[in-house]
Amino acid sequence: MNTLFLYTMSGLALFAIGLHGLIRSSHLLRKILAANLMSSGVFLIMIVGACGTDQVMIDPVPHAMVLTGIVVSVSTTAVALVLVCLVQETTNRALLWQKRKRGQGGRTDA
Amino acid sequence: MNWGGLLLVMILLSSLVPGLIIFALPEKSNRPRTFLNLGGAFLKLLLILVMIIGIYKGRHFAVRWQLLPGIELALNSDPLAALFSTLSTVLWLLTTLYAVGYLEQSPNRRQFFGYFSICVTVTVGIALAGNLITFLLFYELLTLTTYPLVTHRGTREALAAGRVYLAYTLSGGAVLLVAVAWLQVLAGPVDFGGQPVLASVAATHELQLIVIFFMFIAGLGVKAALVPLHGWLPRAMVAPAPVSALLHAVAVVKAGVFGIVRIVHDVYGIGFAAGLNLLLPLSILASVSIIYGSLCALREDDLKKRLAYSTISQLSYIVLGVSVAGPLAAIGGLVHLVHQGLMKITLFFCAGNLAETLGVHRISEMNGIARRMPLTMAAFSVGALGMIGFPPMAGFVSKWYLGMGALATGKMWVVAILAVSTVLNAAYFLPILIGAWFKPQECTWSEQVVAVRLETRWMLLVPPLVTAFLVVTVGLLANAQISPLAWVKLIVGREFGP
Amino acid sequence: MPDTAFWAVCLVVVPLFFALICFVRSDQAAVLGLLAAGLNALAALAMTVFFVRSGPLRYAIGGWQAPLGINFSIDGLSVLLVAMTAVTGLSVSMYARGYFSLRIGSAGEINRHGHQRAFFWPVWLLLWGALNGLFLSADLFNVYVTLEIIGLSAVVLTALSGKPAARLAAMRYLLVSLLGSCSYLFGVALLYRSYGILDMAALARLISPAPLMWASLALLTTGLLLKTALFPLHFWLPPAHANALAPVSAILSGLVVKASFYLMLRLWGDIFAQVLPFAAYVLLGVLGCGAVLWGAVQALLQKRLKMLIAYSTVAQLGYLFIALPLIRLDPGSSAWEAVILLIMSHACAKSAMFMAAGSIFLKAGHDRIDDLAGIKEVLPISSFAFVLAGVSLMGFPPSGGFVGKWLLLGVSLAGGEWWWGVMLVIGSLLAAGYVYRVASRLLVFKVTFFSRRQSIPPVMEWSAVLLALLALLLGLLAGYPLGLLEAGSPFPLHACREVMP
Amino acid sequence: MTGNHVLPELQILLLSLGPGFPLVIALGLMVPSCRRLAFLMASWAPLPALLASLYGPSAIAVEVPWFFMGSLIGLDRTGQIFLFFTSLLWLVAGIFGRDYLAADEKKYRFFGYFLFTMSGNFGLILSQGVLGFYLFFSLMSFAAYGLIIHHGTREAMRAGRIYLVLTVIGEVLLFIAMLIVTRDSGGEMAFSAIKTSRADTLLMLLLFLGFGIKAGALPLHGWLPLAHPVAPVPASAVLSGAMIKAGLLGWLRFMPPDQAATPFWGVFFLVAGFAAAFYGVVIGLTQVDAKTVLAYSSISQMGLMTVIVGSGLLVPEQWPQATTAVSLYAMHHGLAKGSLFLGVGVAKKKWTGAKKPWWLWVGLWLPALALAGLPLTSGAIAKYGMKEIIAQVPEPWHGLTSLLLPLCALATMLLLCHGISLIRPATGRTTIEQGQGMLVSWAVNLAAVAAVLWLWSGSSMPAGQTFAPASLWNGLWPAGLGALVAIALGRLGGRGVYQQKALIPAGDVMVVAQWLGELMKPWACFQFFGKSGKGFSLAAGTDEWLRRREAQLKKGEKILQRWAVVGTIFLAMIISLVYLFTAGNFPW
Repeated sequence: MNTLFLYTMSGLALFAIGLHGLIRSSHLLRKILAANLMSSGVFLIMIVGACGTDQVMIDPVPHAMVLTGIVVSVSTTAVALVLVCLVQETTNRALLWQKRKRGQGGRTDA
Repeated sequence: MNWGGLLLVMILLSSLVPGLIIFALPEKSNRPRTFLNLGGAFLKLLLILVMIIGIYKGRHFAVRWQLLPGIELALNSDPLAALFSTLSTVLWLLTTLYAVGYLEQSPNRRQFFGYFSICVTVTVGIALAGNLITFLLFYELLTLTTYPLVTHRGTREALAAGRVYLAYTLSGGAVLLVAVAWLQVLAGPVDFGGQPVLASVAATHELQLIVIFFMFIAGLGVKAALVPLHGWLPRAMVAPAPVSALLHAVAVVKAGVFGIVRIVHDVYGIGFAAGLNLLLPLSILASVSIIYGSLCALREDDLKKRLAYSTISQLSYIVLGVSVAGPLAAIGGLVHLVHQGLMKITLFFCAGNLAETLGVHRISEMNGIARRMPLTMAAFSVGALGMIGFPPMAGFVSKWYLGMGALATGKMWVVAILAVSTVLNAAYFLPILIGAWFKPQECTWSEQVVAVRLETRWMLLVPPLVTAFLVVTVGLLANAQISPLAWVKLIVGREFGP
Repeated sequence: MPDTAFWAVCLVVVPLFFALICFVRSDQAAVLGLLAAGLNALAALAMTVFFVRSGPLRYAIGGWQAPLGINFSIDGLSVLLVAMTAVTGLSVSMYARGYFSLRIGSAGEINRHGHQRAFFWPVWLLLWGALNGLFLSADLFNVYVTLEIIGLSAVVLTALSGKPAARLAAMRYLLVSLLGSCSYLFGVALLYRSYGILDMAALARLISPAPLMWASLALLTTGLLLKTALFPLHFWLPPAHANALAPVSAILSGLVVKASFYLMLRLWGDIFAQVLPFAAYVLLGVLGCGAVLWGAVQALLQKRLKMLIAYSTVAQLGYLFIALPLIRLDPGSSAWEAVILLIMSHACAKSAMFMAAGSIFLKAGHDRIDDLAGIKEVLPISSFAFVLAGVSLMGFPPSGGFVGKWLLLGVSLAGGEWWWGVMLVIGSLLAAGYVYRVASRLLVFKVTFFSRRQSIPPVMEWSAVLLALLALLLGLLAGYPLGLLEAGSPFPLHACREVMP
Repeated sequence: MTGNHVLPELQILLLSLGPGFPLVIALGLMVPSCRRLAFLMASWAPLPALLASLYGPSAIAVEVPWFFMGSLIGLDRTGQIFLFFTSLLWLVAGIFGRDYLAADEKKYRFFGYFLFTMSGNFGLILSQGVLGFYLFFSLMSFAAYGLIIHHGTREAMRAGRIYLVLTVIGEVLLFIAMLIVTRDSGGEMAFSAIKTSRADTLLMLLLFLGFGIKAGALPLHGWLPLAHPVAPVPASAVLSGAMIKAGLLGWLRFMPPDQAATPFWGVFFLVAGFAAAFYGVVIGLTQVDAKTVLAYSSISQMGLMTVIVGSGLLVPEQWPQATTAVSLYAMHHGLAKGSLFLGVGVAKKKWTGAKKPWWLWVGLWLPALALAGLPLTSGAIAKYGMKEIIAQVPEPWHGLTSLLLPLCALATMLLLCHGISLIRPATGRTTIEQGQGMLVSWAVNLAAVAAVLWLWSGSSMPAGQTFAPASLWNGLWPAGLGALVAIALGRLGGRGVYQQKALIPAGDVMVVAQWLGELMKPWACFQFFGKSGKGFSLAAGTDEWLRRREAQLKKGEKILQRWAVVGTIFLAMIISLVYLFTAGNFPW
């Protein structure tokens, strides 16, 4: 029981770290990495949920869901990276919120 | 959809369809547009005549269309509806003729006439509304369709006036919406015509019904230009003359007053409303509006603004008539609905004539104008004397019945209000007449219309003369079978029982 | 053979199939796109007809049963929303066709706009297919997948316009939707751990208050709130919707936002309705009021037309969230009908407004509201469409908005909680405020109005007008669509009819 | 002359033609094309009314249901007397006016209003219903405005304005009075059926004031002395001769015989009557213009008639006799005052020179002496009738009235001498103009003054009585004494007294009213309304608020866009939801 509990806790931790990373970091790449971290945390919790308490039969459904989840997060990351390149191309800073030198003050986006 | 229902829908369509077609027609096609308008007006008049004959023979036309289980759109032809719709249609016919003459070269007539006919459809819709929700639906649509007419000129102050107009009417509409919804929750869908429905509900929700009543009055008061909510009417005078003639003298403001009449007579019922002693505050409010309107009219030098303030005070006569709980006062109030419409539209037509032909807008410029435009000023004098309540005119008839009604219920102060208001009316109308007829011309006017035979275009001259003639005949033949007074007696007869 | 289930599957397959073809044959993308839109509309119509005849239906795709298989649950609500998507999508597609042909034809920059057109159609059809899938799907994980597709294609469409502001907005939109999806998935995971099944109907029966369930619902809800841009979390919506291309912003504001709200409606109005305490609804209602006020105030401050319309979306969404506590409050079904009517009329009106704004933008070259005076002379039909759409946003009779507002007002007054109703009325007054701001500019007569020489193809203007008219007349015809609702009340607690292919 | 053998149809035709014919001609005057023809017929307009009055009272009252809420037209005893002298006076004034204004370029307008007023006057005499009476009364009052301001001078405009203000107030008071009367008599409109309860003080006050304004009762007589001098002569003749009698007729019509004797109102009318009589004379003496003096003499004469009405009220059973006496007195005064005014007009218009032919003086002195009640004149008969009524008045008042009457006669004689003397010193060269019409009409009027009252069968004074020494002496001494005092005053004052401006400006009470008006101006009641319609408008309010808050709102939006804030809101949302779900009782 405690191993399952351990895995769930680590899944939660991953989710928390990912969330913190997504919120706090300002660089876009960091944000995307954080997002991936979050989804992997959720996948871990799903898998833990799969093996029921009676240890007899592993429930296949969460595995299917996790597979789909992984496919989705891969495609999302691909799109995100393309977008980062586009943003980089136009604003030559991979930052959502441009932090220029103090003088000019933050260029407000959009 | 029985035959009667079809008739009612046809009445509405007879001005909606021309309106929509006019929108489709290109701007230059004047002749078909005028033909469509006048044709629609005549058709509607004919249909309403059929309806009146039907009502006279005791038949009842009604059509219901269920939107949702809770919401039903209903039109029905009770005498009160026939009264208001006849008034609107007759005056629409005349105003269309007048508008064609008035907007001879001005741009954007397609939009004007389109919205104008839709506006009349909505007004007749208000008249024929069978239940509260239909009334609310048409009432809010009226705001929508009249806004482009108020801001027709597109100038800066037209837009400012439009903005004020919207602010007032939208908030009024919102308050009315809440009131109607609340009443629907308490008493279920409320139908007009039948026995006032609220008596049964009264026991439990006494306080709520009182609050709802005053929300109704506030909501409708905006359009009925009761004093605290009248700010928009004088400013809306920036609209072209046909608009202020039909809408701000007859259609829009009457819709508000008509609503109040419906609420007091059909929704609450006179006895019930009196029971909750709602009528006294209403009559006080009406009296305040009468006096305040006249006082403000005294100070206005702009002719149309003075007429607007006089409309404010005259409208409250109707509200006063309704709020004095008695058959005679109700007759006086309702018949004033028609008479005031006729008289006021005459005055606005003449004001429009003066503005269009000589560019005269201020009363101070009007000295000796009767020499230049005798017929217009004759019509104006008939209207003005009618307003004062000079005997043979229509105004006197309604004041007479209002007075009788007030005395019958022992309300001397109402008679005093009538007297003071008559003096005030004289105070702000007679100087105009004296100036026009007896004083020599002081300032030069810009001749804007070259009229060979008549003093101005015939289309501008005929409507005021016709309505002036109506004012006199309605007053003189008040006791005849077909006069509005007889019809109102029929209404009140049914309303108050034998 | 063809019955409701067949058409339901078609609704998902046809857009996806045509998306692929458009991607491959990008030069005929426009024609193919329109064809797909037409077919989709046909399928939606057929499904509705069959639905009316045979009533609600559950269909397991490919015969795979519940835990693993993907089930479609077709009931009144989903049929209505699919029909709404079909209609709005059709008119947006017609508008888009005119829009891109105009942009390419005039500017001659075949590469940039050609590129935009080439990518617009496949992604838009993908989005459309996902939308249909979402409305029809019966279990929460399938919903997650469709939600993710919608999110991604919406982001791509937003970034399509290529302006720096649009790209930044798209990036922010992507991150937000990522965060939302993760929390949603987390909620689904917890839900699965506690109940073992994800099918909505089954869940509705099994639900019993447990701490794990509460946590999962909280995560689900917050994820969806983020995606629906409710008041405090609405920051990503205005830049995204305002900077996107005109047809794209019409799609985003009209349809995409509705998808996540549909899920909220399912969760709060249907599945968890019995167990949720009323206080939770009040929180959502209060946030809804906040959204109405904040959205309206911001809209009044905006200088640009599309930003104003975007903030008006935030405000109108506040309307929908105010309806949630009323659904809980209302014993009968009038609150349900009101919400759906509001959703449908807002979808049509908002898309029509964005389309009209798009034409105005193309004609005027800018969309600064104060300099739009007198455009009525140049673009009479589009300005009329804008005003008409504004009227139904304001909730004027006979628009669907009015009937919805009227019903909600009735429910709130009957339930004794009159403040929700009053908030609705204040909201519609504020809506009148910002619509008037624009309308007064449009209606003023200023003869000299500098406008680009290119003339707007009529298809663009007329599609906007027709949609706006539909929104306006929705009130009058409310009886028919909402009748469908009665036929298949969402997730009737008695078992649905099982159908094997 | 009571010939009711006349066919009813003819009578109905004549009765409706009375007010109708002048109206038709007036409308004819308005239409430019047939203006000339209408003008020719204008002065003969009163003929049908005159013929109708000659045919005597009609038994039937003609019911005209459709006309203006049902109205009755008929001719009863008093109506006949009033109609006779009114139509005669209008006829004479019409003929006189045609020549008097021959040169005036606005004569069509004058005759338009002239005819409207005439129709109003005839209509109110003929109508037997409350509403019909009010209708024609208002028509007459408002149309008379056109006569008063005919010359368009500044004084004319001022007099017109004052006249109009008082008329409007009178109309309103009458409107209320009629409402009360109709309510009291249960919706009945016919004069025969209405009951005016004497006890209702408000009603009686309204009636007194309403008709008092027209009849020149004291507080409200201001317009009379202002209107007469400015109005053209035919107009002022008719104004003074026929129109102010309408007020009197109003009292008679609206106060039908009532059993309960109400001493208060009887005394009230008596006092008001005598006050008016003496006040008119006192102020009249200080005036310098002949027509103003005549106006004041009208006020005093109307005062006398009010006295008769008062005595009628005091002794209810005497009411019919009182009505006849008042009607006769009104006829006498109407004709005499009319001819005086016409005489003044002839004197001024035709012989502006110092030398006046002798017959002109006779023409002037005859009506003056009649007014003073000299025996053998119509005045004597009228006064005799009055004395008969006064005789029945209960004791305390009887003594007083019999004392005051001769004094009144004396005062009237004094005033008239003063008035006629004012005509003599008219300056300017002698211009003989044509206008025989004026002379002829004046002569006809004088003949009427002299003869008519004798022929009037109704007069109860037996022939013998006229020559009885007592009545002769009663008639003579006041007139003689009055003449002596006038001569003395004339010598004593010399030229000085008469030449300079009137001691008290004409329309005395109006000056006070004007001064009060000026006083009110600064804080006129609607001053504090300020600019109307400014009121708080919703739209402006929100605009203001937005502009002030714009910066903060924009900043608020910026804050919401920061990721840190988003994160916190995200977590806060989850926690608050869970909290709400579990309603506070955390399971673990």
